[in-house]
Amino acid sequence: MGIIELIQSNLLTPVVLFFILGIVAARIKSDLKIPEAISEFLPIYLLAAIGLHGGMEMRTTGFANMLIPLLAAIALSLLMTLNHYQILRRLGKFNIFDSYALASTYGAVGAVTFSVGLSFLKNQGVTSEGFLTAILAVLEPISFVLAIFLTNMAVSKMVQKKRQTLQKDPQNDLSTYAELESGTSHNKSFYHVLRESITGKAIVILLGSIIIGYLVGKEGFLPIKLLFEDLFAGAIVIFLIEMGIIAGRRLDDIKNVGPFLVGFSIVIPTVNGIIGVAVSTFLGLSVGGAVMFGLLLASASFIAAPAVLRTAIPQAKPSLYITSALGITFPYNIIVMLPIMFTISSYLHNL
Amino acid sequence: MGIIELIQSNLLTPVVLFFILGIVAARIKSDLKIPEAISEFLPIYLLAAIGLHGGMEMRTTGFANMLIPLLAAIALSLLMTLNHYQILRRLGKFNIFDSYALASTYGAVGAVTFSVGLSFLKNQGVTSEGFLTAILAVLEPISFVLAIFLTNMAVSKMVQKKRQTLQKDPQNDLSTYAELESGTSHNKSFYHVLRESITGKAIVILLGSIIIGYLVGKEGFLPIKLLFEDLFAGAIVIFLIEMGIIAGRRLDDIKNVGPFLVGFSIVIPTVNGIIGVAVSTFLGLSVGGAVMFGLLLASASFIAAPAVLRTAIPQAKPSLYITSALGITFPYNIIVMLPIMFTISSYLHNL
Amino acid sequence: MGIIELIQSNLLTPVVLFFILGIVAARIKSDLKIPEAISEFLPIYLLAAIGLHGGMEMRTTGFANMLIPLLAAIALSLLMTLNHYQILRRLGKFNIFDSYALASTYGAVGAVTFSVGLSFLKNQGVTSEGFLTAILAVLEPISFVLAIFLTNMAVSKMVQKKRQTLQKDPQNDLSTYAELESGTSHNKSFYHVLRESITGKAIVILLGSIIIGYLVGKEGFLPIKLLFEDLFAGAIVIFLIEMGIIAGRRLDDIKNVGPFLVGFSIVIPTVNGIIGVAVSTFLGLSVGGAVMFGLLLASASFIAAPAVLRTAIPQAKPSLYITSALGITFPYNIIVMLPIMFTISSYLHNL
Amino acid sequence: MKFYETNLLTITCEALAQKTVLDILSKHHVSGYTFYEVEGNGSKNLHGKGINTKNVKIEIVLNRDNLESIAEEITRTMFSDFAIILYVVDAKVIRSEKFA
Amino acid sequence: MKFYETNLLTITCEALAQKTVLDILSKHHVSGYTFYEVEGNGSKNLHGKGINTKNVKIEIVLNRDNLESIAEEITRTMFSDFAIILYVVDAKVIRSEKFA
Amino acid sequence: MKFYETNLLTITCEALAQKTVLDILSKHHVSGYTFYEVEGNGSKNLHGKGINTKNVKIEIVLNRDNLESIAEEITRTMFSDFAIILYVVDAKVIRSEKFA
Ligand SMILES: Nc1ncnc2c1ncn2[C@@H]1O[C@H](COP(=O)(O)O)[C@@H](O)[C@H]1O
Ligand SMILES: Nc1ncnc2c1ncn2[C@@H]1O[C@H](COP(=O)(O)O)[C@@H](O)[C@H]1O
Ligand SMILES: Nc1ncnc2c1ncn2[C@@H]1O[C@H](COP(=O)(O)O)[C@@H](O)[C@H]1O
Ligand code: NA
Ligand code: NA
Ligand code: NA
Repeated sequence: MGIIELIQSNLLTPVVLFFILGIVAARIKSDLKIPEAISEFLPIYLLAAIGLHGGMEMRTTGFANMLIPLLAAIALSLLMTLNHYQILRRLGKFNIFDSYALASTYGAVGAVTFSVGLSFLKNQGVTSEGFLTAILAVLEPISFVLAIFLTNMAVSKMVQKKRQTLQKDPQNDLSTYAELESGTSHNKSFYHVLRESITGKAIVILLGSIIIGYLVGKEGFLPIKLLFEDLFAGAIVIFLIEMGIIAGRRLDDIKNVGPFLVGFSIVIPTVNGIIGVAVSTFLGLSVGGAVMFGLLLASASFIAAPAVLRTAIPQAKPSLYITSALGITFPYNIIVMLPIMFTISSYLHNL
Repeated sequence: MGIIELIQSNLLTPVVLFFILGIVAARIKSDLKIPEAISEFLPIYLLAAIGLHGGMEMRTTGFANMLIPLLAAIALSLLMTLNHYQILRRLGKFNIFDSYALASTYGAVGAVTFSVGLSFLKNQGVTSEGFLTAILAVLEPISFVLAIFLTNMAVSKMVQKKRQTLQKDPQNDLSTYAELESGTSHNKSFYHVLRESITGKAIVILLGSIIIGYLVGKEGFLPIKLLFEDLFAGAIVIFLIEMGIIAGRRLDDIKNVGPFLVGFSIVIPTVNGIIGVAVSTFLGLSVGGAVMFGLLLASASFIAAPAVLRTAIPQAKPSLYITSALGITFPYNIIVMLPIMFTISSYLHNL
Repeated sequence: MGIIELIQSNLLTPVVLFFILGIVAARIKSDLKIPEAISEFLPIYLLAAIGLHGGMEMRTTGFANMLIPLLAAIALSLLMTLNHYQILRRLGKFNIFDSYALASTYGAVGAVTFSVGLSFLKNQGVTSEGFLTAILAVLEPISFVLAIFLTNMAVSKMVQKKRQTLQKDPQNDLSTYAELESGTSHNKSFYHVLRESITGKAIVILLGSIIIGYLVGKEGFLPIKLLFEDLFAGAIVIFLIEMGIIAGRRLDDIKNVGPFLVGFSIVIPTVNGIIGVAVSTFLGLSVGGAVMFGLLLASASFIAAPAVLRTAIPQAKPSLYITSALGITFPYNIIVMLPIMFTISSYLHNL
Repeated sequence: MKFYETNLLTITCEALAQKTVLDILSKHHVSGYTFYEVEGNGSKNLHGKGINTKNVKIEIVLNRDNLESIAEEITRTMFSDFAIILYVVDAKVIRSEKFA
Repeated sequence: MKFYETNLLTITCEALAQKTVLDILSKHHVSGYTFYEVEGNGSKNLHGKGINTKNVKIEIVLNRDNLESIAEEITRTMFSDFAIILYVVDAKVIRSEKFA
Repeated sequence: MKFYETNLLTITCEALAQKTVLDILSKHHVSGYTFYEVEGNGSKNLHGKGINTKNVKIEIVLNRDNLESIAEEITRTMFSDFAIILYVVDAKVIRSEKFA
């Protein structure tokens, strides 16, 4: 199957079609919505299912071959976050806050995207390494913590500079001074953000489920397999209706984010994703594993990111990072990038 | 099996028994209730399941034999709405607003009733034509739009008449005049109601799922079959507990709606349902298809109707149309009419 | 398998591990939580599933052999409630209100514990008598009603005594008098509590489902088996995450309840449970049935109890009875007591 | 801290009337409001959560002129047909320009 | 637009105390009220959503006499046993006859 | 029944700002508050329920001093970055000692 046919056939899966239905519903201003309790529960369920599955796989395959891919993923994620920042700040002329917020949104990973990726692979009849779930869990907080650390450093520097200017200035305005101080105090400490990220519900349920999956093994999993494995595809469909609705509401904002960010939201996942597929193929991951590794790097975070960034870098505009991650990159990843990465991965593995 | 045995055996299905349990819980003032998020989600789920199923069926059977039944259903629904109005206004002495509201409640269709019908047929080991789901979707807004159009016309006429009287009257009371104007302005325009009806969540999810079912086909449906087909019967049971509770709370209101409306709520579905079975049998539908066609006409809308009518005809008393549709007609349809129509349909198909 | 191995293997089941994950999440102050609508729905679902199952079983086995165990359970439950009271009041030095509230919390039964017990037996490949579900339903309100009846009597006596003292006293303080009156009026009447207990959602759905299960039988159950039987184990897992979170939040309170109550919360279920296993084995119940019978007596109520006791004995401190029942006894029962009772029951049945 | 006097209008009504209220607000160019689902009891008995029986509470911080005209229109056009109550409380705000 | 002066009584308490509050209201023949679930923090720490730990907020528009007697009864019979607070705000309504 | 005069501060803001508000409260040693999710519309358009777009309403009964300093800090540090409004209403309570 060529890329085009693969995209077409991926387009005609319930997951993608219900996502599009959600978008359409939002565009025609329908009152269709998934009740909040359900759409808050589904990510917990999806992460538990992913985690259990990953943990069980790791019980059979062990941790041995996990270390190198994990380190590679961390290194790539950090490099990419720094790279995003340079692009956004230099070329995109975004301010420091927006640049760091966007950089880490795209450096981070998306658990929903990951779920869709797993269901895509299942449709293709391909499996992936279980330890990728563990990499997902480790990668989640990494680029946030980096971005917030750098933002705080940058703000401190800014404050120091202005303070020097103010001191030289005879009209030394005390209120401006106080404002600057409060500006910094606002930005949460490195440690604080790290703590909040790893006690965040996504990490807790994901890591917890990995460990539980590892402990109970395939046999212990059997009684709950129906809920946590067989219903997975259906649950994603329900969740994607809601994601589609939220994305659809964001579409109006796309014209406000500007053409630079629209381009960024498509080029960056493409480049990062392809790098991910190539590197992981080189590291010996399977066809499906390389796709998931690529997807980790291609994906942007749109559920965890806003929750973390809104308190950590409140000066950054959420309309920028939510709209681009959820309104552009997410659909692009699940509709276009998955087939592209699958084709590339298959090609590389056949060399 | 005779009608009586069929009614008895239908009575002893989980769907009907849990509905009755809900009624009992409400009558003994138990605090049993299905959390709102669940009871808001279930209709969406049921409609998605119905739609997917219908769409897949239509992929195999095509649209060809759908046109005539669809037109027949539309014509019958419109005629019946007008007929209900005459009966309610002339014989029942209801005011214009209540008459139109009730007329369209019974001219419209009930998606929940439809779901129960499908599960009834499954218990009887009988299938129905997939395109009936599409008819359900088309029929939903039709009689609302008609009723609201006619109500607006009627109100305009009323206003005009009163205005003439007021102008002749020397004591020309300006405030009365203003009130009349506001009375009309209240009643939403034909176009407005049409727009709201077809962007309403029921239609969007139903039509969307029909299209998705059509596009993905039986094979694409496979990964989500567990959720959207196998769990259907269980989900209806949960939903009917809540419907029972709501219906049970309404039972007190039955004495307020008056004996005329109680009679109406039983006679009309009986007559409409039998007409539906007969016409559709004549048009060549299968045994099960004729039952579902009859059920479309026999059913009254109690979820969509109030939402539409409360804004469109605010002068109509919701206690009338909700109580009769949910408290009388719905139980009557699922307990008594389904077996009756099934018996008639079987009989007609054996002639 | 020895007791230790059984406890170990029970510890490594998803049910127990997800409960522990919930506790951990609460301890590290994670924001992980199951949305309220879900955690309110799950007990209803679990009770419906238990009830349907019990009802179907009773259809095959009949009521005949149920009477003696039922009467034994009632007698034991009442005796134990009175015994708890004496221990708490005499040895524990708790006030009347706290003593009665705690006594009935431990005299009552826990439906969630019962569900976990069923899933434990399933893992051991053992069944239990269907009528135990009916005993669960009957036992639920019994010790509440007893405790509240006795509390009201005790308060009346107290009021009478003080009134006599006040009348003798020349400085007859009217306001104290009024307060005493209001104190009693507060405590709901015997009848009132009985009424509220048996119209409570737990009893209604449980008894209702038993009857429905009995009426529809195994064949009528088939269409909803997937939801109400196959998904049972998965649903418990989800619910236990939430129970773990709530229990985890309560752990801080353990130091406040004092060492006496901590001891009580472990010794009482141990003793009651073993008595239950022994008595029911003697009465001829199966290995699994004796475990469930023991579990009924060992378990404390932490969902229904607070709702009943908070209105019926408002003077009692909920932090005492919720913390001990949910924070200590529940984990102890599902982790330690189930294996212990299973070993004892197996041993007794092999004598 | 300087506070400016303004008004807090609260409307509690059956949820199916929410749209009509919001339409009236927007007709009077009032675009700031807050709302949430509530349960309640009143003369019309249309209380409680659940499909088609919910109540909603709508709160609007607004100036005296808008208050008068909106309260007037709601009273005139909605009081007879819907389960609805309305009350006003004096409130103080910091950024008076935010509230039309 | 003529507004009539009245009172808005707000009670925030643990959800398990709601029934007791509503019983007191009905004892004083007050049948109009609005309530909704909330979370909160206070001296009794019984905050948060979730089974048996919810809070509820009850709001009643009522006249001075009922306000006095209801506030008095709640203070006397409930303050010591329950997590509960109570406050009153002056309010204005249009149909004073609606509010007992 | 003796009522004491106090203040009811209401803050309505995007849910992601809730933590920041509660941090400010605790910095000022105010530990009593009530909050609940709401939907709303305002200049920042960040309305509605759903992941990351919810609003929350926080209500605090507190004395004049705390009111001033908390309102001041919120205005200074939060108004520019968040979708947020704040208003104050006069309230009366029975146990004034409960409200810092
Ligand atoms: N006195 C009152 N105090 C507070 N809320 C009220 C009062 N009366 C009515 N309500 C609310 O307003 C809604 C509609 O009232 P009604 O039109 O009287 O049925 C009720 O369901 C309550 O939520
Ligand atoms: N100062 C306050 N302002 C607003 N709400 C409060 C305040 N104090 C207590 N509450 C609410 O009242 C409930 C019971 O308070 P308490 O009895 O102090 O635990 C709390 O859970 C809060 O929801
Ligand atoms: N005039 C108003 N009256 C009541 N609530 C408002 C008003 N303006 C804004 N809000 C609420 O405050 C939130 C934030 O407002 P804003 O910062 O203007 O977007 C909105 O989403 C509403 O919930
Ligand atoms: Na990424
Ligand atoms: Na009809
Ligand atoms: Na017990």
